Amino acid sequence: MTSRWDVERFGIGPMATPRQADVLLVTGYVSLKTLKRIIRTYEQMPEPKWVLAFGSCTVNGGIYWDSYNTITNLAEYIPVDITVSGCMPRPEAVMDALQTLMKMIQSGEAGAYKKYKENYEYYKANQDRVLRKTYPILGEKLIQNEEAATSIE
Amino acid sequence: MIEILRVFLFGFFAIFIGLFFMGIGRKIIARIQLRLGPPFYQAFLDVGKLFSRKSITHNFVMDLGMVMSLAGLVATMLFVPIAGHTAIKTSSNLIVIMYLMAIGYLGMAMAVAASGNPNATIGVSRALTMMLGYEVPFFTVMLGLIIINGTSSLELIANSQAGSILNWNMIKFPLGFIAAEIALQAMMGEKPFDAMIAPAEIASGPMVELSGKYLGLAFLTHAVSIFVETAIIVNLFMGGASNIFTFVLKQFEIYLITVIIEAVFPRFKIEQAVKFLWTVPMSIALLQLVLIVF
Amino acid sequence: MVEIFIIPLVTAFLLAIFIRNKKVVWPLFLISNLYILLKLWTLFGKWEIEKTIYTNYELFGAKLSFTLSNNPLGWYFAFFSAVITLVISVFSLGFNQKTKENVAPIWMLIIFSNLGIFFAADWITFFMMWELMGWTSFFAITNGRDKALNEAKYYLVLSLLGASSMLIGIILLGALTGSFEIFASAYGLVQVFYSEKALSIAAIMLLLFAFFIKSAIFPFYMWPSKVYAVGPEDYITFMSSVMIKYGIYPIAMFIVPVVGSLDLPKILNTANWIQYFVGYLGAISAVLGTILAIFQTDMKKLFAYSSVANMGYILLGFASMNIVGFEGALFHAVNHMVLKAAIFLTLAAVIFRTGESEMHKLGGLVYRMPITFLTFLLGIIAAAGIPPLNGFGSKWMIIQALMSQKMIIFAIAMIFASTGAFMYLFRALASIFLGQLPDRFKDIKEVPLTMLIPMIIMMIGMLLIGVVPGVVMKPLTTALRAVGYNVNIASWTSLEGALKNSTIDLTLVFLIFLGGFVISAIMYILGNKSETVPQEDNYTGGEYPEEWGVNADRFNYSYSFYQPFKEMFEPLLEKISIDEFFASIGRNFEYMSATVQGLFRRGEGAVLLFSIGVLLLILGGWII
Amino acid sequence: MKLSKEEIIDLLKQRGLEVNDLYPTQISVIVNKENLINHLVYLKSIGFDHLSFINAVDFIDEGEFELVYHVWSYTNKVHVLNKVRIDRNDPKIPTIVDLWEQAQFYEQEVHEFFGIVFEGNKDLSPLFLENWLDIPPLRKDFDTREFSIRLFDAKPNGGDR
Amino acid sequence: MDAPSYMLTKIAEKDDLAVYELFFGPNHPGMHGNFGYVLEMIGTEIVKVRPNAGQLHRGFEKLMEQKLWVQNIALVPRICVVDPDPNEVAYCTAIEKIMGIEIPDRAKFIRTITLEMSRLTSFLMGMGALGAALGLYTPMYIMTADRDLILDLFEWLTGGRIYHIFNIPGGVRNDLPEGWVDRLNKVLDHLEKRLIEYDKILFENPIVHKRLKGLGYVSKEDAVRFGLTGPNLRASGNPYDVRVDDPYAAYAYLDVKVIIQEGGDALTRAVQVRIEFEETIKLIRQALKLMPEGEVRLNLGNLAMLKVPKGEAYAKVESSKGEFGYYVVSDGGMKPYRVAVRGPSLPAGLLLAQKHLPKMKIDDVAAWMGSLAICPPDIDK
Repeated sequence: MTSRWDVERFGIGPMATPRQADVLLVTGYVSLKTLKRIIRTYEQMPEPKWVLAFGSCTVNGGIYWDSYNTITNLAEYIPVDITVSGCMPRPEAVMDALQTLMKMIQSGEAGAYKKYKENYEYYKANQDRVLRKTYPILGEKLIQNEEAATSIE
Repeated sequence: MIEILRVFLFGFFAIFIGLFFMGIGRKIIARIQLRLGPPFYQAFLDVGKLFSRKSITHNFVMDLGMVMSLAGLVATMLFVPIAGHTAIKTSSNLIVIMYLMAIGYLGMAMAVAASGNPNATIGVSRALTMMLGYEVPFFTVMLGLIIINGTSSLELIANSQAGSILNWNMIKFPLGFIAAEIALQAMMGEKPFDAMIAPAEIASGPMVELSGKYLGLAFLTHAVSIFVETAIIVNLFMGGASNIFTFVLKQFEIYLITVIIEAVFPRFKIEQAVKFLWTVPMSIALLQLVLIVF
Repeated sequence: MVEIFIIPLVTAFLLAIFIRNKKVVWPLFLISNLYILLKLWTLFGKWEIEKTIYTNYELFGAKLSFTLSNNPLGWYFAFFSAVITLVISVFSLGFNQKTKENVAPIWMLIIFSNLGIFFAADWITFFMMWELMGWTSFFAITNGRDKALNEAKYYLVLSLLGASSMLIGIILLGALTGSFEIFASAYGLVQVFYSEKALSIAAIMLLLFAFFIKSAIFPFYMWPSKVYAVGPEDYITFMSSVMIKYGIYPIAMFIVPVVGSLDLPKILNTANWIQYFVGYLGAISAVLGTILAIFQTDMKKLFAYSSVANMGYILLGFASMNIVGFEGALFHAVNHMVLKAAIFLTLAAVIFRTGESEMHKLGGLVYRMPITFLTFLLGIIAAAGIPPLNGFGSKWMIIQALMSQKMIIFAIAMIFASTGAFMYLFRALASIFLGQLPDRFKDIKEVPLTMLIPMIIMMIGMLLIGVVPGVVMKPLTTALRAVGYNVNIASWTSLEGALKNSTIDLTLVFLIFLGGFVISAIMYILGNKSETVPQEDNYTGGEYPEEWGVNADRFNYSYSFYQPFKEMFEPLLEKISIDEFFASIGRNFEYMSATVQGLFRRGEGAVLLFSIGVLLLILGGWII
Repeated sequence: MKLSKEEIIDLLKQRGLEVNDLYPTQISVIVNKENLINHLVYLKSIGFDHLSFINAVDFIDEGEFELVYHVWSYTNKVHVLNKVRIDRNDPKIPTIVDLWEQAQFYEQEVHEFFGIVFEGNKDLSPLFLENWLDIPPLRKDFDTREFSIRLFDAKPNGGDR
Repeated sequence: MDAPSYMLTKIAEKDDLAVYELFFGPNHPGMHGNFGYVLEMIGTEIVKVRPNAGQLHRGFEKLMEQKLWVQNIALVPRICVVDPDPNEVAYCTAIEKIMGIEIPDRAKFIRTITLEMSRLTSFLMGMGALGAALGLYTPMYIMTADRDLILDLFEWLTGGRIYHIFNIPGGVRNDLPEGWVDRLNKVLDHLEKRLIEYDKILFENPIVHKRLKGLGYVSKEDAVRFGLTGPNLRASGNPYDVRVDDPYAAYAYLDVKVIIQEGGDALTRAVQVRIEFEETIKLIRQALKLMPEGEVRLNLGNLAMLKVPKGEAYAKVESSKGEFGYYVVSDGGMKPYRVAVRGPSLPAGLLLAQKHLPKMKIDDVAAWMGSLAICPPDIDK
């Protein structure tokens, strides 16, 4: 996005709000708190819309794969059209991805947003599983400690 | 029948020129910022894309307001003489033009306020405050020209400057021109007077809820407003033009100044902007007015 | 001629008898009103009609008589105000359907005194009708709310002040000119002006004082906001649209011809000092009314100050002493009647349904009351003076006149005020009708038909006058010609300005706007289709508002709408402390009113008033 | 009045505290829970006016939490690690918000990640995590790898295994 | 009648409906990074603020306990993207302190140079972001263009543009490549020339002065009391700098000029960054001149098998935003027992936000954040 690479020469520019945007760039790791907000942002975007996941962390968790607060695969929660590898990806890679996405849109390949509508239940279930937990994940093993923790609260 | 055709011709011409200016303006800003910038036809692509997308509305007021905003500006445009021609024979009264332009802004304000987003409403409240800020000095400049020409017809004022460049009001009343130029900057909503948009503060303000064709209509409204406002200045101060090409060229000169100022200034806070407009351009304009009247 | 005065009184009496029977009240009310309107319509052009009751009394050498005459300007005001009053009264009957049934007789009385003021041909009748209206409104205001009494007293005291000043003015006038007839006294005043300069000016000033109080011009701009805030909504609609013009009419009738006929020295080759005096008061009213309206949170107060600003425009039109300005001012008087009635009817409708008049507690009503919204929208477009509606033409004429007279300060003040008008008008629109609909108002409905129809009529009226200004301008110019002004009869569609080549065709403007609308609509239709989302679905930076305890009530930006702007004016307002000054005046008035009220309670009021009147009479005679 | 590191060590030893001289500009002091506020007030009075931060260490084998209050003196140029050990099963300690306001957020953080209760702190709401139901994550007995595998279906080495 | 501005808080208590909420972030153009404030507002004035941190929380402190000592070096720079090197240096310094080793002098100088270069990139981003917050995008674009020049140098030196993973326990990974120093000198010359342009467009811009003057004033005492560090502290008139007070790397050999200004408002803080930017260039020049020849790292055997003796250490580094501190506890094993990170933005981002933002206008929030150089990732960790 910087002036040396200047994506605006392809007519790409940042927009202020999801309403005006076509492509959602998820730059890097996604923590649970962020995921929730990404979903709302994504749902507020008008169709057609595309998602560009940026960096390894969105593909498989990357360097944070074992963190308790970052998801490992963004595509489970919202449909991703194209991903860029690397942590951080080089600007050239991002530009290439954007152009590939443009080509995909022109050829009609990029239609992940339709998947979101079709498989809404699947995505919603995945989202709810991580965001609206009703029981502790490691609960059965550490039930005593868990009680202690809640009593502290 | 021919009149209806002329209305359409003028309307779409204004939209075309406005978008063309916008594209070139973006390119120029990018060059100032050491970037390559988008191609000059980018604005057309943007509008095309926006109109082809699905869009989101909150209620019928949003639709009505956005249509009204473009309608108001197109109607204004039809009143402004372009190189001595108007779409329909009217007296091209300056006050009518100023008020018609307000329909556009009111429509836009209504549409975005209907979306129910406080960011948008803050943007509108700022835009209206700004309007009070620039309208007063701009009108003061106009008042001087109206009084000296004894007419409020834009066409007659433009015609009165015919002949050599020395007849231009720009040369005759340089102070007024400077004041009008500053007010124009605010009228176009360019920096330093873009507090109503202010992405870093209120997430692009009025545009916050506009999507798809609504944003497209806002784009077009902006394009036409660029056309109308530069055309008013050209008519008032640069003697109009004998043919359409010189006219557009003169408009572009005005727009160029605006764009360059836009690139190198941050934005005022709204109260600072209004204070500035009521002190600097206003006193220049008043000085000019006093020089003209007495 | 006389029947239009007798019929309201008879109807009022009959209505008071049959007040419980709705089947009688409605037809009777409508029939007698329609008859009055019809009669008024037929009176157009018959300017010679006159009815006089002669008395043998003489006061300061002037014969006392009571005359009603069909004078052209009076007809102009009477006809339009009668139409508006009828519409408002129909609305009022619907508005009061459940609570009070006894409004119909009061409305008939109001109609009676309304016509009386405009058809009075001598000062004594005028004064009587004026007082009748003053007292009627006092009672009507107190009918409203419990706390209305205080504000009503404030109004009453100002009214009395104005009335006594007018009384002295009239007596002075009678003594100077030897006649109480309006035209005769005007003619007489011009004759004696140079010999009795001080007294003539005093008479003019005393009368102006009374008229300014009634029309809420600058030093007396406080009462509308106070009274409207507490008064019953239907009645304040009448006050703000019709009653506030009672000060305008005599200025047009009397002051303007007199000042116009005088040959006073001009300042800077533009205007004489009376023009400047009136103009400055008008300009200050316009600017101050605008600025204060911008800061109001109560919608009724907001539009009260808007009325003050509009009265300022009218005064500016008079001050220009230009025929275009004069026409513009009178045109604006009717325009303002129509648009203010429309606006206040919608406010009444909103209050009828929600019970709120604080704007920040409302919002999103467009979802529930679309027709009310539409009326309000047209009303504010008209009030802002934007072309296809009716407020534009008259404002345009006034500005033209000011520019042609080179009254630069007034022109700038006018532009300031009318641009500022966008600010407060839009604020009202956004805060009341747009934005988020609070949960409290989720299940309100549109108002009933009896209230909708008046609003729709008002909408049509605004659009009609806006597109075909001849509807008002034709009678007006005819009337002005009949009075003796040198004007051309206006055409149906276009208005003439004061400057070179400045005739505008409002129908054409409307058509051009329509053309723009078509182009714009084509673009809209060309676009892909859109999808309606609920109001809660809004950009919040990605947050879920409900998780932060934010509901629709807490997502509306409407309190302190123009805070940055206000902060600019805060030091100024503090420095000159104009608010404080007027608050202190207000307190003094309150004190006075308490005293007056005390007197009334003990039954001595009438005696006191009478004795004051006698004293003044004697003093007046003694001075002369 | 500038105090050297040795002088500070002496002063603290006089107050009966165990002081370790770690590095050229660092010393650590072992304080007990009851004494903590007094001690910090004293430190603040001799010029230790910058609270760098507060963190906790979970010594699970010893059944204790160690809280470390990092204090730096701009005048003395000495960094003091004030270490307090508290019982792991009853983790409570008085708050120091009255001394340093920013401690509010450090305490909130430590509470969230370790479950240590700061008595007297009015707001111990979660700062970083949302809807957290498990044991506080920075405790040693919380297995983040297991958690991630179970909740996010994470695969070690990107699933190449 | 709308109330005067000084009465707003009272109104907020009395009239609930006068208040509305505005979500400033996380998805907001004025917010740098994933962070948010929920603002309770009346009119355009803020009456209450609820910070919404934690959207960048990745559990670094937990993750580091799971990884080898040297693996963590790949992790730490990710705590703050714009200024990564201080993290590496602080972490390595802490390890070296516990191990009780002294790295070679040349390594110290190279570390210093990378630190200062990283500071330059961060300052460039910070100044650009401040300009962008005020709506002035031109310097932002010019500055990012200039930042790319430094990133190129980093890439040449370390192989990575953003994350360098260059400092390791015992020194740095490799020596400076041939010709690198000349190129660096050229870039520094270029930056010095550019400074004049920055001044003209940003720091001498009258509107910038108007916007920033008096905004977010922090007094000399408050700056210390609230735990501000770095340029923010010095802009309030406190002559404290970790590089001087507690020298690490090669700063003990260098003449670091501590710049202080008495002002404490946003404008002073912006100018502070500008002056320190110039000083940083001078400091790099100084370091280049004084840099000795020699080894660049100690031989610690196979670093993957590195065992750090039992102990603890706190190492702090003056980053561009203030004091970055790493508290490392080792139990003598292959992995750290506990690593705690002190990010410099927390006092400003959370505490000062609650102090300053009320009574501030919505207009100023982004500029205020820009002037304090709040970097959300190091709050969240």
